[in-house]
Amino acid sequence: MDWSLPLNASTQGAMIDRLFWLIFAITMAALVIVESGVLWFLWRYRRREGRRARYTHGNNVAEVVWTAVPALVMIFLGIYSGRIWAQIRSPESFPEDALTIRVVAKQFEWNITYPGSDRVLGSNDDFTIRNRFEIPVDEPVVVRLQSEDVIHSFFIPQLRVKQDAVPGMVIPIWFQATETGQFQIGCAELCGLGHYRMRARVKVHDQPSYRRWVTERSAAALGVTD
Amino acid sequence: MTSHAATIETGVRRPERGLGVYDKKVGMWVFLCSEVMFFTGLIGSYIILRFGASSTWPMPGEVLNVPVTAVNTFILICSSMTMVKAFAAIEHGDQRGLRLFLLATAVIGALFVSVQVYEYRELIHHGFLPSSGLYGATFFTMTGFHGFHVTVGVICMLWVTARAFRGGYTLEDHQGVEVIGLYWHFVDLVWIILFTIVYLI
Amino acid sequence: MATIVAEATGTPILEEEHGRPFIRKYIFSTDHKTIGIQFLFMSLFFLLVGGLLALLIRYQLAWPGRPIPLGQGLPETVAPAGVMLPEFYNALVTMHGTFMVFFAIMPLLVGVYANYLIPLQIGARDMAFPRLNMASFWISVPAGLIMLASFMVEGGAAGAGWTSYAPLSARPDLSGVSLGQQMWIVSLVLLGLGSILGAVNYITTVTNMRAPGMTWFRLPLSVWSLFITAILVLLAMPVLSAAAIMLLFDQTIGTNFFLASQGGQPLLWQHLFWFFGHPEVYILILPAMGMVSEIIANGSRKPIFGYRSMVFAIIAIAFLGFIVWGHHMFQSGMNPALAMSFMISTLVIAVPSAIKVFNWMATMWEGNIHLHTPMLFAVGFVMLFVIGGLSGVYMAATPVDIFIHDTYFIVAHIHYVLFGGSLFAIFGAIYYWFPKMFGRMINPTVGKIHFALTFVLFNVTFFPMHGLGMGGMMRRIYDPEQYEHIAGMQDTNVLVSLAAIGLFATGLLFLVIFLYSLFRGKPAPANPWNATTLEWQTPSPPKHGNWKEIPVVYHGPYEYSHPAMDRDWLAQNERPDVVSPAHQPATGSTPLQKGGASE
Amino acid sequence: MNETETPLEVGEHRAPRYMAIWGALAVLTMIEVGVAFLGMPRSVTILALLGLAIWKALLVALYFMHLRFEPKLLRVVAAAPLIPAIILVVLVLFEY
Ligand code: HEA
Ligand code: HEA
Ligand code: CUA
Ligand SMILES: [Cu+2]
Repeated sequence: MDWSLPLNASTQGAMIDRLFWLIFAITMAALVIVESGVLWFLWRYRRREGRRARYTHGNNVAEVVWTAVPALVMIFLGIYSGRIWAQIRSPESFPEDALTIRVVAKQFEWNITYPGSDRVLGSNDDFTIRNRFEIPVDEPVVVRLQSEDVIHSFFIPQLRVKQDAVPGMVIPIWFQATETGQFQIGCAELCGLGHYRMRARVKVHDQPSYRRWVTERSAAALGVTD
Repeated sequence: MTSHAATIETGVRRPERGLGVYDKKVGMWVFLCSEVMFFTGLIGSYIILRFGASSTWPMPGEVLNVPVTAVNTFILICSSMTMVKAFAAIEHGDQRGLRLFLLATAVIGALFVSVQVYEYRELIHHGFLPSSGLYGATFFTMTGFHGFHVTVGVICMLWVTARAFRGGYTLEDHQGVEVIGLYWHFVDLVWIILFTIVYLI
Repeated sequence: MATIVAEATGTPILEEEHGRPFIRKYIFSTDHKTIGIQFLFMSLFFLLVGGLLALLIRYQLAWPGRPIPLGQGLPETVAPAGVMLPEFYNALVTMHGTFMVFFAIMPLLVGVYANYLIPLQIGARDMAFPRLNMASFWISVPAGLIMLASFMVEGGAAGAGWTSYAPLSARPDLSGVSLGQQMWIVSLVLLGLGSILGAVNYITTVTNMRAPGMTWFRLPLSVWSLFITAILVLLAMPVLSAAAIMLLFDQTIGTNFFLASQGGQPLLWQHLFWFFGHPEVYILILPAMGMVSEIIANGSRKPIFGYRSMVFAIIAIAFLGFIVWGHHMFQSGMNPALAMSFMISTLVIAVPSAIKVFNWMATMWEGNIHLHTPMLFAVGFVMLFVIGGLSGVYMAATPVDIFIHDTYFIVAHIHYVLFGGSLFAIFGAIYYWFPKMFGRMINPTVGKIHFALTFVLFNVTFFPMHGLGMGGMMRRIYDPEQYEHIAGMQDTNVLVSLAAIGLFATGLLFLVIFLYSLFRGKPAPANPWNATTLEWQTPSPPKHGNWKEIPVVYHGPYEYSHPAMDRDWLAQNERPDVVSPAHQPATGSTPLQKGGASE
Repeated sequence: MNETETPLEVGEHRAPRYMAIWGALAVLTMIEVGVAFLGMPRSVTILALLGLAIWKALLVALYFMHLRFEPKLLRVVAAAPLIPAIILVVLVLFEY
């Protein structure tokens, strides 16, 4: 049983993991201070006959200190994670000319529409595949998330991507894979009795093989259309 | 901590008081605070949903019958006035006035509800239902719950009136009258807001 | 004297309890103590129910698709041949969360202890509105029964999570649950009404009925926290009721508040629910914190460290609780800029929480720590709440939340704050006030055994969930083995489930201890813990009307080890200059003498 | 805050002239209806209407519910829920 973050295969994942371990360090420090302090006091000041507790109602200096320190830590954390959040989610952060893919969730499947070789959605070389999400490595990808029925959540652990798909909304997210490989999409929002098995394959290609895959697919799509 | 000292020296037996008003009044105001949040839930949703769909929203008067409701608003305001008159009466120990005005309040309140029922029947007759889009949904939910509050108010009002006729309230002790008055005026106040944002804006 | 007393309380001395028929005395009683005890039995029953549901959840997660032992009894529609269906699993999770939050922990804190402690600790004879108080209990009972009954109906109980996100909760055609979900709504609206009536009562009582000398800053911290909690209930609950009613209309009369069709907004439900939901979780922790402060001061034989900053911390947490709800919606499609502001406010909450934690530690520092059972649970609370609170910081950081949202990391957080926090405090409170409530002691040795088992098994059950979450295991999934990245951790799931079974058994042990002490426990003195607050200065259990004569208060609540005394406690209604420092009976003398003394 | 010596009944205020308030409310209502259909620019209309509504609400709260004659603290209590109420609506409106 290894309890750690799964392998990371995206640019934002690197940032997220760094923040995660930073918070880990901070909270572990706080945790050790508190727990060891409590245990030490329990032992050191355990009841003894004739011992009398010190009669005090507080100490302003001490209280100011342990108010200020966490406050500063929190401000720092807020600013730091705010920056990262902006780099991942703020509208400005979205790269130009990224490969845009439409993902439509519905009970209990993911329908994924690719822009085809012309890289524009809505043109007639688009093609749609059920439960297969294939992207190129080292290239920003924008996913436009939609849902047909209830709320689902688009979750790829190794890419550190998670975003709810809400009926009536089109929610864009972007990310960039840094490693090729086979992963899974999981649905992370309770969406009914099939929620637990609403998964899809994820394949991160290297650039050439992705181009090959897309061209033959769009060709097929065109072949069908005319 | 001054009273600390005070109590130690003289040992006076005076209960500590937070608000300087009697329990029932505190209780009613506190309850009204939570009523405010309940209507915030409904009215807030209305504001938010309407913001989201402002383009498709009907203009005032297109669907709803404003004149009738304007009159109804006036009716409710009158009931508030009679209510406050009832309170003023008992504050001077005037039993007759108290009973008369309480009764009037109950009756006028009932009148308001019946006009609203009439309005609903008309609207539904013209095919305007809770299921007719956000407009219908929000309209019926908000006005419906206000109407429900008035109905409850009328029932309590009748109860208080009955008690008044049995001489249950005196110059010295008429907390019940004041407290139900607070509820009644609050419901009136909510309607003032609803009338403006639902019918006129 | 009598006149003074009447003036001092606002309520005349009530007729003696014996005079009254059984039904008015035990069933439809208006005595705050009886009502508090009624709430205790009700909520412990629902705690048991919630625990049973948790066992079923754990069984399925450890051994997916294996027939449940004795499961053959279950109807075909939920578990054919004893193997539970996914829809049943969803109902289990939903009901587990709902029962635990709304019918176990919330009534345990706000129902039991607000009712029992407030009048006793502020020196009043009863609540301001005793009949209203009775009503709030008798509204909560049917609410709970409706929720239970929803298991029996066509389509089963609600299965959209305790958060009941629309549209799933609003669309029977998509969830397969119609009546069950509607009963969930009705039940919660009822419960909400009950809690609001209760809150009105508590707030009025605390503001208007404090005994002479019981100034705001002499209130015990438990009363402070229950008072602030009542305000949270008062302002948050109605919003849930409003939202739930709209949800009900969406389901039944074809409105579309939360349905994407015709411009409705699914996210609106989440905003309204969490605007209630986050204050709700503080409703579940603040009273716990208050009672823990009480017990720690008593166990350390020291005045609570930084009383005033403890009070202001409670107020700060309560206020901030209203502006952080968005932290549950970071991945919901909410405006990212808005998410940023919610992140800041959420992080800020760590500060008042820190103040409380460190003040508890400082209270123990240089104390003369007496580890009685309540103290054990109180210390356990501090140690475990910190873990839960710190895990909250990970989620508050929006980027990290992208990964851990809706994973078992959250589930771990939930249980560290709600079980390790609230429930530990509640166990502590039960042990602490049991002698007062029932006039009998709980055997300290069995109490310590109960604590040890609970503490160890709790951590074995819930700590590994942090690991499952970091591994990416999602919440509310019926079969973890469906996913490659989770399947590898199945052994952890088995470990957790085994510990959970032990934890439940420990719960049953507590049930036994509880029932045994109820009937066979040693008779309790008036003040078994040598405590300072008013409730201990009257016989155990207090008579109807609480006091022979309303006490007069001269000190803050935690005057332990006061230099002027040679016993190490000074009751709030004693004056060092009048009680002879010579050894008082540790049982504390009757309020009559005290009152007399202070004339 | 708790040392208030005020007796339980705070009735010593001279009763306000209720009929006058009532008249004002009636007139304001008429004005509202007028404003609504005057066909002024939308934004102006809305602001005017909100202003009038708040005015009426205040009249009811201050005189009919005689908040004006209550202890300050009670007035604070009465106004308190407006804070969370506004927070809720305003923050959610940021979604747009
Ligand atoms: C008693 C209940 C309780 C309490 C007290 C808390 C307290 C906190 N919670 Fe928790 N929370 C829940 C109950 C509770 N929570 C529940 C039930 C859910 C799940 C709902 C659902 O989806 O089903 C949830 C979910 C939840 C989420 C959403 C996660 C997600 O769904 O993605 C977040 C995100 O910010 C969060 C944050 C916090 C924070 C920051 C605190 C803070 O108040 C904690 C503050 C305390 C400390 C920080 C520790 C003490 C401080 C120190 C020792 C000082 C030193 C520390 C530092 C310098 C860091 N909680
Ligand atoms: C206070 C709240 C509380 C408590 C105590 C518990 C207790 C437990 N909970 Fe849970 N849990 C929640 C609140 C709580 N839970 C919430 C809010 C959720 C989210 C729901 C959702 O996702 O919608 C959740 C979800 C949740 C999940 C996630 C399910 C999923 O997402 O798929 C799991 C899984 O393991 C779990 C397990 C457990 C276990 C094993 C216990 C064990 O600790 C149970 C042990 C048994 C007891 C504590 C009972 C003992 C007491 C008695 C026997 C009473 C004695 C009687 C008398 C004295 C008369 N809980
Ligand atoms: Cu789709 Cu869960
Ligand atoms: Cu929260």
